[in-house]
Formats: sequence, C-alpha cells, structure tokens
Amino acid sequence: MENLIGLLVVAPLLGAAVLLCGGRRLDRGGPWIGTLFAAASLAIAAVLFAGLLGRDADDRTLDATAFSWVPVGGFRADVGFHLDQLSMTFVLLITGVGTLIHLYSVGYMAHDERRRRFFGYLNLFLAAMLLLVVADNYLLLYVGWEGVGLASYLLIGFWQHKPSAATAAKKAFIVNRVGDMGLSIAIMLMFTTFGTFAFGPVLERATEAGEGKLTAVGLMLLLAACGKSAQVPLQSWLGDAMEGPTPVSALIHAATMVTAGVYLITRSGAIFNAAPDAQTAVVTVGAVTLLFGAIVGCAKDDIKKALAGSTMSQIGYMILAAGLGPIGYVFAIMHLVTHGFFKAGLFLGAGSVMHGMNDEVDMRRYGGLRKYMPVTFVTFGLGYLAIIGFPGLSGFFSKDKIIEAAFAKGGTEGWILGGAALLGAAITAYYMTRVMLLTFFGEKRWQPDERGELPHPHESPRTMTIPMIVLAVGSVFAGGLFSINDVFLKWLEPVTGHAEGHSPVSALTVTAATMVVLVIGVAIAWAQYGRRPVPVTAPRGSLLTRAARRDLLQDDFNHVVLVRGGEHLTRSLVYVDHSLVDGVVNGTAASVGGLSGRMRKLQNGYARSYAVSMFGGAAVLIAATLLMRAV
Amino acid sequence: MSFPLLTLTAAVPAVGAVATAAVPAGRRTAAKWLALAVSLATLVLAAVQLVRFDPDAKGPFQLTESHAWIKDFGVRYELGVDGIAVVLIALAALLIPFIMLAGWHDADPQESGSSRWRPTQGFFALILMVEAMVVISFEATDVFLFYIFFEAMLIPMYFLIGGFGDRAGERTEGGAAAQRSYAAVKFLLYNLVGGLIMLAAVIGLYAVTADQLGTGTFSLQEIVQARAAGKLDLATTTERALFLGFFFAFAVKAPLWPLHTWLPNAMGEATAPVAVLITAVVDKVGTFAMLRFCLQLFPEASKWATPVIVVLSLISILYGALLAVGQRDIKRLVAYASISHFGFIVLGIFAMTSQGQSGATLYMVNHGISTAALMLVAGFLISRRGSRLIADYGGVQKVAPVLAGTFLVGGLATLSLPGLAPFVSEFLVLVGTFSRYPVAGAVATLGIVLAALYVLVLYQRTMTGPVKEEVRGMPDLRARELAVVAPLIALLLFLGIYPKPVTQILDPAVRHTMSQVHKADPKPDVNDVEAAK
Amino acid sequence: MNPVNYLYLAALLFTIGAAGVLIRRNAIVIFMCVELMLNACNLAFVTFSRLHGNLDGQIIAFFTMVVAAAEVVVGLAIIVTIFRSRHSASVDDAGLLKL
Amino acid sequence: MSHAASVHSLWTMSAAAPQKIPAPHIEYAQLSPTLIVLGAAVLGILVEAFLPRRVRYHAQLLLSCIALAAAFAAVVALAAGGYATGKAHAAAMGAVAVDGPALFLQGTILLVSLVAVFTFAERRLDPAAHGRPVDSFAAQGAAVPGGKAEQAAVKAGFTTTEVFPLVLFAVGGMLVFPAADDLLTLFVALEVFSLPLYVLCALARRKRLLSQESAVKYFLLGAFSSAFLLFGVALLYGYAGTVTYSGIADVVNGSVRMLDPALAATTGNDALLLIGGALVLMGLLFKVGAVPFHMWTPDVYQGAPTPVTGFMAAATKVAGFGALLRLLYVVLPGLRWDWRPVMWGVAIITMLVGAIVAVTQTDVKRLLAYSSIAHAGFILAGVIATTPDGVSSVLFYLGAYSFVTLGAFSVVTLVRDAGGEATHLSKWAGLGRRSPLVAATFAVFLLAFAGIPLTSGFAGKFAVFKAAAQGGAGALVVVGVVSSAIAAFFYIRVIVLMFFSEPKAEGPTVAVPSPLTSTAIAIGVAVTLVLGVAPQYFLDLAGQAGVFVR
Repeated sequence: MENLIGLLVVAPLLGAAVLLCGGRRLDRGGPWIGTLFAAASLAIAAVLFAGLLGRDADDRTLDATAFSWVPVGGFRADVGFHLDQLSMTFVLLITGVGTLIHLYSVGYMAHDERRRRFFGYLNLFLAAMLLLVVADNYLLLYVGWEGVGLASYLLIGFWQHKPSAATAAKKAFIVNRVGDMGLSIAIMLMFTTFGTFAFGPVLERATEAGEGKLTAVGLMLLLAACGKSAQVPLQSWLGDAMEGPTPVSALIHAATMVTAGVYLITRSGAIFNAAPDAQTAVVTVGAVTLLFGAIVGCAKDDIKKALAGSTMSQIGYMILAAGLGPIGYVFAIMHLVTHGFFKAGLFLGAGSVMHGMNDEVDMRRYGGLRKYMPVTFVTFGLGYLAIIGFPGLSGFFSKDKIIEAAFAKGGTEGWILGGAALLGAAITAYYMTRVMLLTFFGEKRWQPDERGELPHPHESPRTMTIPMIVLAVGSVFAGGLFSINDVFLKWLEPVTGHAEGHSPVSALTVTAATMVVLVIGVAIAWAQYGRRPVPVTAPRGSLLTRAARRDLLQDDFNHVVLVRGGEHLTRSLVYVDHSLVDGVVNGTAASVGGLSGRMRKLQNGYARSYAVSMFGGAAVLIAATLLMRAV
Repeated sequence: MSFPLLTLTAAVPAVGAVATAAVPAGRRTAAKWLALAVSLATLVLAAVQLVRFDPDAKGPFQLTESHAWIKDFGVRYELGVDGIAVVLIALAALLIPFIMLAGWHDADPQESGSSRWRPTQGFFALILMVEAMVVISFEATDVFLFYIFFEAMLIPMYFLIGGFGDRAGERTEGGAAAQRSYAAVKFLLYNLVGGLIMLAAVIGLYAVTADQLGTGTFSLQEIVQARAAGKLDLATTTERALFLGFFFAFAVKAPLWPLHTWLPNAMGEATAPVAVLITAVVDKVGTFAMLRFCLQLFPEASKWATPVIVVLSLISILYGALLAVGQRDIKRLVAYASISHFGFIVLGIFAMTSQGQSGATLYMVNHGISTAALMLVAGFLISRRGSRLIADYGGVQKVAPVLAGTFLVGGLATLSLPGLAPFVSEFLVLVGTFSRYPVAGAVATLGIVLAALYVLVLYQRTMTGPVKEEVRGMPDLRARELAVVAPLIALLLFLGIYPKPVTQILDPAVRHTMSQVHKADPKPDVNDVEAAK
Repeated sequence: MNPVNYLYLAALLFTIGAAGVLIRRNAIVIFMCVELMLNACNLAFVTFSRLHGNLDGQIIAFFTMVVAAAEVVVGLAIIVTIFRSRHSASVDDAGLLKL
Repeated sequence: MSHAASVHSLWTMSAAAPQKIPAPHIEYAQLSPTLIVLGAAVLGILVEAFLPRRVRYHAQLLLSCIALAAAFAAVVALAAGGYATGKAHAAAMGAVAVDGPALFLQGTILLVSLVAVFTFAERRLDPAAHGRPVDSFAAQGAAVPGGKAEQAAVKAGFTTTEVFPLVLFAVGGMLVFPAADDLLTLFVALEVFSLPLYVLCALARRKRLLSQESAVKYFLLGAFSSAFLLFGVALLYGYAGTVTYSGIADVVNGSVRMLDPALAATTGNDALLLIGGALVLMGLLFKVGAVPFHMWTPDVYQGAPTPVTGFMAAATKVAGFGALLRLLYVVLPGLRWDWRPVMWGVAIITMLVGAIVAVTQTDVKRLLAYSSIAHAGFILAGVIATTPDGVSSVLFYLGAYSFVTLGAFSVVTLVRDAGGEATHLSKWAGLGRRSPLVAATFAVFLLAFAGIPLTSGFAGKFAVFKAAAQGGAGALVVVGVVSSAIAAFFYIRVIVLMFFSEPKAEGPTVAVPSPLTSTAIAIGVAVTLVLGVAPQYFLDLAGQAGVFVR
C-alpha cells in the first residue's frame, strides 16, 4: 500500500521522461500516452483512497520512506511520503482534474506540431504537484514546489515564438523564486530551531519553540504561499500567465498549482496556530487579494484574464479561511476543491469558446454564442452559477462557510474580514455575470481576425466537451455532497483539527446577506451589459477601471522600481567592475611601467654619469657603514 | 601502500601528454584519439581510487605514498587522499574526456603554417598536462609539493587560454577577439602574484617549523600533529600572516571578489572547453586548498578571518550574479555566474558547520558538472553562429530544439533547481551558513532569485522569440556533441536525486576537518527532536 | 714629519683622480686619472707599511705597479681602437648604448 | 727624530732579511686547477705564435676544452680528496684557500666556461665569408670597422682565435678570485680575469662600434672600481697591518693586538676598517652588478659579442659572489652589525631596480642584463643570511643561475637577420610559430628566470629566500617576492611575444647551429630541469661545501 504512494509520483514522471526523450516518433501517439500515464496515476489515487476509507477515521495516514536523500552530519533529508486525508484530497483533485484536462488537451492541441512536448510538460507538472502534496518533509515539498514552478514556466512559455509568452513565463518563474526564497528560509529556520524539517517532529513540537521564531517561520511560509498562489504582493505573474495554452490555465493556474499556497499554510497549521501575528498577516493578505483580484476581474476584457482575476480572488478567500486557523482550514480546502471544479470548467469553457472563435480572447468581440456552442454554454453557465454561489451549487456551500468563519473570527477584525468577504462575493457576482453576458448573450460582435475572415463558431469535439461536462457536474454537486452531514469536515478534521467559531451573526443572516449582495452584483452587471449594446472597443472608463485594467498599476510599479532600478544597478556594477576593481590592478601595472620608463632615463649612455653613480654609491656605502657604527 | 596508485593516476596523463605532443604533424587525428584514450585510462584509475577508498577507515589520508625528495627544503614526496580529494580527482578525471570531445576540432590549424607547428597535438597535450598537475595537487599532502604543482599548472593553462582562443573574426563585445593574449597574461599574472605571495608564506612556514621542530617540514600531517601535541605553536600574528598568505593565493584562484576580474576575461576569450577546464577543474584546486591547507594548518587564524571572508563571499555571490545579469556576452555571463557560485563554495567552507562544508565540497563537484554542461552547450551554440553576443541570437529553440533543451537543463542546473545536483549542495551551504550566521544565510538566499534572473533572461533572449535571420538553418546538436552533453545531464539528474554515494565519501573527511578547527555545529533550540521522532 | 701626513696626501691624490674621472671627457685623461688613483693607493700602502713596520705594503705596491702596467696595455689598446674607428677619444661621444 | 729612528729600524729589518726569508712552500697539487688553466692559456699564446692559421682554430678549441675538462677533473679529485671538508686549508702561504666554497665555485666556473667555449667556437651562424666559416668575433680586432684593413682581413679569412687563450686567462683569474685568501691575491685575480674580458668585449664581428663602446665603458668603469677596491685594500692593510683574511679577522675580533700601540692612536681606529671594508665591498658589488654599481651591465651585455656576454654574465657573477661571500664570512663576520644593514639596502634596491627597469626594455640582451641585476639582488638576500645555509643556498643559486643565463644567451645567438643577431624584441614576434623548438627552449629559460616551480630557478630562489627568512631577513623575502612578481611580468611579455603575436613577414630567421651551440643549449636545458625537479644531490654538494676555511 505505502509503496503505491511513490508510484503515484513516478507514473506521470515516467510519462514525462518517455515523451520528452522519446523523440519525433512519438509525435502522433504522444497525447494519448500522456493521458494514459495521467489516468494511471488517477487509478492509483483511487486505490489509495479506497485504502484510506477502509481504515477508521483516526489512522487514515500512510507513511513511506523511499530512500535517504541527503544524509550529511546532523542534516537528514529523506525522500519520504506522507499520505493523510489532506494530501489525499489534493491527490484526488490533481489526478482527477489533471486527467480530464489531459483528455481535453488531446482535442485542444490536436493541431500543434509540438504537442508531444506539451503532454510531456503536463505529465511533469502532475508528478511535481503530486510530490508536493505527498512529501513528508518540507525540503521534499520544496522540490515539488519548484517542480511545479518549472512546469508552469515551460507551459506558460509553450508558444515560445511569441515574445509575450516567453516573457510571461520568465516573469512567472522569477516572481515565484521570490516566494521560494521565503520557503527556503523557512526551512532553514526550522532546521536551526528543530534540527529537522520533517512534518512529523516539526508540527508536533511546534509549540515548544519560541513564538518569535514561529512567527518568522510563518511569515516566510506566507511569502512562499503568496508567490505560488498569486497573492498580493506577488500576484502580478498570474495575469500574464494566461499567455499559456488554455488547458494549462485551467489545470495549473486555476485548479491545482495556484492552490499550493493554501495547502502549505493548512499543512503548517500547527505553526500558524502558535503564531497569531503570522495568522493576522495571512488573513490580511487573503482579504486584500480577494478584493484586488475581484476588482481586476471586473475590468478585463480578455476572457482569460478576467477569469485569472477571479482565480486570484477566490484563492484570496481560501487564504483568508486558512488564516483564520482551525475554524477555517476545512472550509479553505473545501472551497479549494469546489473551486477546482468550477474554475477549471470555466477555463475549459473559455478555451472552447476561443477554439471556436479562432483564438479571439476579447469578450467584446464575442456575443450571442449560446446558440452556436450549446454544450459550452451550459457547462460554462453551471460553472458561473457555482462560482457566484448560487444556492445549492458548490460555490454556495464553500464560500458561505468561509464568510461565516470570517465573521466568526470575532471583534472588529471579524467584521472587517466578513465585510470584505461579502463585498468580494458581490463583486464576483458582478464580473462573472459580465463575462457571461458578454460571451453568450447579446448580439454578435464578431470581428474578422488578422487573416480577414469572420469566425464561424462551432461546438468543440467530444474530447473537449466531455471533460467540460464532467467538471460541470462536479461544480454542481460537489459542494452539496461535501456538506451532507459535514462529511468533508469529518474527513479532514483529524488532520486540520476544527473549532466551531461562534459568529456574532447567525449563519442564516450571513446566507441571507450573501444572497442579497449576489443579487445586487448580478443586477448591476445586467444593467450595464445586458440591456444596452456593448461597444466593441472598450470605453475609456473611469480612473479605477483604467487602473484595474493595468492590474491596479502593480506591473507599472514593478517596472519602475524593480526592473528599471535593477537595470541601473547592474549597469553601474558592470562599470564598477571594469573601471574600479579592474582599474586598480591595471593602474598598478601602468604605474610600474611609468616608473620603469623614468628610471630607464638614468641609463643615459654616458660612461661618466655611470662613474658618478658609482662614486655616489661608494660615498653612501661608506657613510652608511660609519652611520651604523655611530648609532 | 605497496602499489603507487596515486602516482600512477598523475603519471599516466603526464606521460600521455608527452606522447601526444610527440605525434608527428600529419597525424592529427591519431593524436586526438591517443589523448582521449589516455584521459579515459586516467578516469579508470580515478575510479579504482574511488573503489579502493574506504570512507570509514581511520586516519585522515589513505592510499598514502611517502618518499624523500628535497631533504634540504624539508620537502617529501607525500601523497594521500581523503574523501574530498578522491571525489574531486574523480570529477577532474571525468570532465577531461568530455572537454576533449567538446574541443575535438577547436585546435585544428586553419592555415597550414610551418610543418613543425602542431597546434592540435599541443592542445591535447596541454590539457593532459593540466590534468596531471591538477590530480597531483589534489593528492599532495606536502605543502611544498602542492605549491609546486599549484604554480606549475599555470603555464599549460596559460598556453591553452592564449594559444587556442575563440576563432578570430568572431563577433564579441570588444569587437574582434584580439584581447585573447591580454586575457592569458591577466590570468597568469593574477595567479602568479597570488602564488608568489603564497610562496612567502610557505617559506615563512618552513622557517617557523625549522625554528621550533629543529628540522623544517612541509608535511601536513606532521605539522598538524605537532600543533596538536603542542610541540609547534605559532604566535597569533605569525599564524594570521601565514594564513593570509595562503588564503590570498587560493582566493585568486577561486576566485573571490575583488580578485575575480581575470576570470571573465579568461573564460570569455578561451574556447568553451578550456573555459570549462578553468572553472570546473583548475579553480577547484583553490577552494579545495582552502579546506585542506588554510583550515587545517591555521585553524585559529581561519576562525579569526571568518567574518571578513563570509562578507567577501556574500559580495561575490550577489555581485557576480548581478554582473551576470548585466552581461551581453554569453561566456562572460557564465563566468560571472561561476564567480557567484564560488562565493557560495567559500561561504560554505568558512561557515564552519558540517552542512556548510559538506555542501561546499559537494558544490565543487556539482558546479563542475553543471558549468561544464552549460558552457559546453554554449560553446556549441557559439561555434555555429560565430558570435558570443547574446543579442545575435533568438528563436534558436525553433530550429535546434535539442540544443535549446540541453541548454535549458544546463541553465536550470546553474540556477540550482531542485531535483538537479546543484540544488542539494547549494541548500546545504545555505543551511550550514544560516545555522551559524542567520543574516548571511538570508542574504545569500537572494542569490537564488538573481540566478533565476540571469539564466532565464539568457535563455529567453537566445532561444525563444521569433527566429533570427542568421540563426535560421542552424544545425541541431551533432552526435559527438550530444555524446558530450547527455552524460553530464544524466549525472546532474542522478546526483540531484541520489547524492548519497558522494556525500557518504565526503562526510568523514568533512568531520575530520571540523575537528581540526575545533568547531561543532550549533545545536537546535528544540533539542532531542530526533528522540521524539 | 709625521708619516700620517702621507696618508692625507694619498687620500688627496685619490680624490683628485676620482674627480678627474668624473670630470674629464677624454678617455686617455680619464685613464690617467685612474692611474693617479692607483698611485695614491701605492702611496698609502707604502706609508702604512712604514707605519706598521712590515714590508707587505711595499711588496703590494710593486704588484700594483705591475697590474697597472698590464691595465695600461689593455686600456690603451681599447682606447686606440675606438679612437681609430670614431676619430674621437671623448667618452661622451660613445653614447650609442643607452636606456 | 722619531721617524728617523723608525727608518733605521726599517733598515735593520730589511738588512736582516735575506737569510731569514724562507722559500715559500707551494702546494702545486692543490692549486692544480688554476695552474692547468693558466698553463693552457700560455700554451694557447704559443699556438697563436707558431701554428699556421688554418689549424689554429681546431688546436685552440681542443686545447681549451681539454684544459678546462682536466681542471674540472682536478677539482673533482681535490673534492674527493677531502679538501672540500676535512683537509680544507689555505695553500700557497695562505694566499689561496682550498676549501668547500672555493672548490664548488671553481667547479661551477670550469663547467660554465667549458660550455661557454662551445659557444665561442660556433662557426655556422654567420654566413661564410669568402667560403670560409667564421665565428662571431672580428676578423682582426685592431682593424677599423669597415676599413680597408678589415676587408683585407676578412678576405684573407682571418679569425680571432686569440679569444680562446683570453678566455682561459679570464677563467684562471676567476678560479683564484673566490679562493683568494688575502686581499692582494684578490686584487690580482680581479685584474687577471677582468683585463681579458675588456678585450673580449671589443671583438664582435658585427656591430663593431657598439662592441668597442661597450669595451671602453667596461674598461674605464672597471678600472675605476678596481682603484676603489685597491684603496680599500690599502686602508684595511693600514688597519690590520696585514692583508691576509685571517689576520684581518683576528684584528677585527680583537684577538690580536696591534704591534705598535703608538700606531693604534692614529690608525687603529675603526674608521680605516669601516671605510676600507666599504670600498672593497664596492669593488666586488661592481663585479656582481649590484645597484648602484650596476650601470655598466646593460651597456656591456648589449654591446659585447653574445657568447662573451653569456660567459661574463654566468662566470663573472659566480666568481664575484664567491669572493663576496669569503670577504663577508671570513674577514668581516665581526663587523656583521655594520655591514648587514647596508647590504640590506643594496639588496633591496638591486632587486627592485633590476625588476622595474627591465619592464620597459626592448632589446633581448638588455632585458637579460637587467634580469641579471634583479637576480644579483636575490642572491644578495641569501648572502645576507650569514648562516651556513645562506652560503650553500647562494652556491646552489649560482650554479643554477649560471647555466640558465648561458643557455639563454646561446639561444639569442641563433635568432638572426641581415644585420647579425636580431636582438630587438619586436623581431621576436611570432617566433613560436616559425620555430617552436627554439622558442620553447627560450621559454624554458625565461620560466626558470621567473622562478616557476619545476625549474632550477625556483629551487634556487626558494633556497635563498628560505635562508634569508631563517636568517631573520623576512622583509627581504617579501621585497624579493614583490620584485619577482614584477619580473614575472616581463618574462611573460617575451613569451607572449614569441607565441601569441603573429609572425612578421620580414621576421628574423633562426640559424641552424652546429653541434657545439646545440650542446651548450641542451646542457642548459638539462641542468635547468634537473636542478628543478631533483635538486637534492646538488643541494647536498652545496651544503657540504658551505664552510669557509679560516
């Protein structure tokens, strides 16, 4: 049983190896091979899941140590796996959604001559992501952590001939590296504090360490989470990441990778519980980001970017929940799973739309597509309802719980967080409605593409629709199923622990409030985009709109401060290296040369002057000897 | 003891060098194959060393040989390897064949000059000569013996850099590659000056030992034991002066900021294989010597100097990385990256923790392999386009995917991506430093961000984007080139996933060094975690 | 008269000779000045031997003369040759070798 | 009155003398090396006088080689006979010491001269004049350059075979010089080996004017310095009343009182001793080319015929330092605290000036001249150590250095163009491309000069610096290291020039030498490498030879 965990990671890794080293001969069959390996890991996950269910609730954990990785003195890092309910949840999500998206990609990438490599990268991503969630120590987690970063780099920049794609990929990796810095420092802190960084000992004995240390660790972990999960202030890469093929956006930048931060924080719960200041930081980041992302989402006309903003915001919710401590962990994960379904579905829908509109991404050039791609319309619609939290659908349950928990934090803090969460819900309703309306309703605003031909939208092939349908089903029922007598809560509780917060406002009130803001959001959107025709070119818009279009000037800030500053720094350093460091040495050499040139002149060729020097020398010699005697 | 394995390992390439040089002008290819065969034989011998070496044996050195040499100078021909040495020897022996293979056509004479002018033979003979000297300086346990080859090594290196630089007419930052001999001279003078300053210290060491032990000696073990027994005790100032003398030479070789400026010139002007020889093989002698001689001969002074050295290496790390970002010449970029990495190595050595030092030693190995991979692929790329300027490339990935792929892997290794070998060592260094100097450790961590920056910028500018006109029709890696790169990459992966075989050889040696400097690892705040586990 | 005075005379002669070497241009004259210095030495030798009351000094003086004679032979030969090829015995004219 | 009395006493002494003076007792066997060489020199004169011109060359060559070889054999025999160690003593009534340093240096000088004679005899480099092979010496030294007489001489195929006896005389002087055990012998030996050198300098076949100029300069300055030396001798005599080293040393140590207390009042003061010592020192420093008495070196080295330069540079230094060592270790050890600081200064500026000025030289021979100055500085560092180690290290260094120098200058003779030897550095560009072997050989010598490990230069440098460090002259070592760093720069410059710069179209040709020069160079390389890799045996020799007889 335990050995299967390793296999779980190895299977897709094998797939990646086969596909990437396989060479051209695999070009045709590549996609299916990749899908096969993904499916294999899904099957293994299923077996493991069954195995866990087979046990009773409190020892549903599997531990396996493959081999000792870095044994150096007191420093022991093993390649070991730890599978408990938390990781299992992720494993299922990853393998499930992953497999579906492999399937989807078979159709979506059918016409790309480099699709073999695409599937190789996808498999690589699966392997890394699975390693991330089943690792039993932080260093190994770090490996998966960077592994997914690499995969995302490769996939964002998959269409490398597009400079924008290459840049986006680079940006994503480097911003993530900043986060990784946090993670590695956190690990070092753990090592110096506990002498180890394996989950077991660290989390068990977290309380024994000083709070200051723990806060430091917590903040560093938060930094890491911000990088991976595109939270403020490291969120800037996610929007650009949409340069990647849509399946990638769906899998990596919606369903799985970006949620790794939530996993990290939940997993390290024990540390955060003992470091309230760190928790405050977490919730702050979460709250800020959920509004930030929502606002950005409202302004974007590029369908994927709009969804990206939404993703950011939704993850903000999760982080917020995770920051609340035991009250929130479960709901963070729950929202994470449901979000995995509907957001993946939405992206796949978007992809399908683009597929039909020859890769047009500007929603202002869509319109009235519901007739042309019914399946897409239906699945997308269900995802839409789920995300805005339409009663009875997944989003409703998960998000509602989070808002409750936020209020339950208590005190002004609780009110602020709860308020933010509610506001976020309203905005979510607004921008998702906007997306919906712009895409599927209203009149056609299609424009000829660069080749000058009007798009003729059509429903996507079966390989693409089936995953969409499955995900749609998931996004409809998942939340409900989880909530039936708190099955999900019970499932996770042994790992994350759970505390019932007593909210100042009753659950019912919260639900009602949520409904109200939801309606308001939808109504405004309808007023703006449903009733009157939409201009094909975006109006100049208000100051906020314009700022939001540019990700609230985040990038401009980065550009001015970091990029420009960095350029100046490096350029001046190059100068320093050349003129100062090198100059000193060359200067010395030159001065010796000059001295030599001058002393050379003494050798003027006149025998008598030589005699003079000898005479003088003799005089000095005598004088010196006498002097020596004198002193 | 009976069979002089160590001597043989050094002698084979030396003899091979002479033989190669003797091959008549017409038989160029024969000379190449001969040299390659010799290097492979050396590799075999190095492997035998690894096998014969017993990590858990008592005593600092194994396979020792000891013969009288220059009695008047107190010099003995003393060889012996510890875990660190044996691994580094293996590294050198491993890289040389690849270097030769990569430089297979670098030394083919363009115009047939005088019949006696035999560049090819010279090129390969010199490489073998360098190998021999590197090997023996890893093996030497006599300070003087080490010094001799540490210095003599410069001469063949000098000719390799100055004599076989990049083809003329190649586009470089400074125009035509005319600064080659400047680079060679710079390399030689920097290292020569370092060596001479070390010479003064060596003489000083002799004077001290002769003064206190009656007969002057250079034997590392003798001196160490004498100090342990209290028979030899250096005045604080003396020890510090001697330490500085030694360290200066090694810091030039390593190279440590601000003594680094020779490296970019040398690596830029030399052919890629020679550049690899410099940074991956020869420079390792410097860092190795810090561990073996600076720390073991002058433990107190080492501790005294640690703060300064830590700061210097931090500067090297960040400075090198930032300059790498600022480079417009591919090879110079790699050179500055190496400076940054050497900063890590020195940092690890002087963090005085077992993690730091194991990390540093492991780093030497990994950096050798990763730089070799990156630099050699870069060399293949440059040889195709005839330019070192990053700006002259673009979209290579489209026309030569395999080249681009291997280049990327090399790059990822350079930015020490987890799963590839350098990550392990870099992280060990960081942890080791952090546990003693948290601030330094944290600052050093910035290096990993900058590394990502310069590697990915390089990759983006050269490999991605629309295909440049000059790049169109560029051939992908040939079989020979692939045979060079593939094994290196495989090795990077293997050592990244399973470094244990190497670490378990290094570990005892590192522990010994730590005991020499009387330093113990700092204890974690929360103790007996292991017990609780 | 106190023989030490001869020493002063010797020193004086020696100085004069040295000064001559430094001042005069003509190789022959310079050479003569060198001879003068040698003579000064001889005088010193003889005086000292007189003071010490042993004969070593006087014997050395003879040796010196012989050596000086030999020196003259070689020296004149060289000077004459260069005079013949340069038509000048001025040492300042012979300034090709410099720097 | 008083002086009259003393005159009277003097008379009685001299009158009483005839019966009393014993016949001096000369140990011919122990002086055999010198006697053989000088005898051969005399024979050489006879050969010049009586043998027909065509056979002279071979006769002279044969004679000199045999003589030098025999002399060397004699030295070896003496050393084997224990005169280097146990039986060491002052022969010939205390005029000439036969001890370790003397024999070691004599052996070195003889070997060097033997090799040098090979280069003297080289006749293939210059294009044959009128069908007859010619060497690098003037057809007729006396003839005006370019004048009728010379043309006639060339036509007649004259060659200056006198050089061989001249060399032998010089060698004879050099053999005595380091062995001289009293100041008179020292002076005589000095002149005996200087005078032939003056002549040899003037005998170049090409560039006669330069050659003669160098001769004049060398001669005048040499005479000047020897005058100083002689005056110093006089003063020392005045101080001690004797010129034998041991005698002076005794007086210096105060173990012997001076005969006449009245004298002490006037002459017994140390001023005489100090000034005299300084003057003698200066004479020797001139010979070894130490700053500020070095200025003749570059001019003479450049102007003299290259074989002569090589011979001078190698042998003179050996002899000069030999004498210096003996003077400082035997005569003036009691004065160590007076002369050491002075010598420190001399050594330091010698090292620095030599290295620094060499940096901007453009002529190979001048470059080597300045490098020889720098090396003189290094050797002085060893001299100053004033320990047995110091002596042996200096002996070793001299042995190593002389062969490197000889080899280097022999290589210089090979690189030629229309005007004879192409000594301007610019002409050496790309030599490595045109004739790798010659360039490589020269590179070896340069590396040895630079003191790169595995060459004799390194072993020697290490030996002297080690001795200096142990002798408490650490500062000298540091200065030495610095100046070696500077020196390295210009040696490297030449290597760069030879190997890395493109050969010029009208570059010089490399003449193919006869076996003679080839042997000389080969020996040079061999010694350089052997002393670099396995110096122990020779260090032992030098070590055993490290004790002066008193």
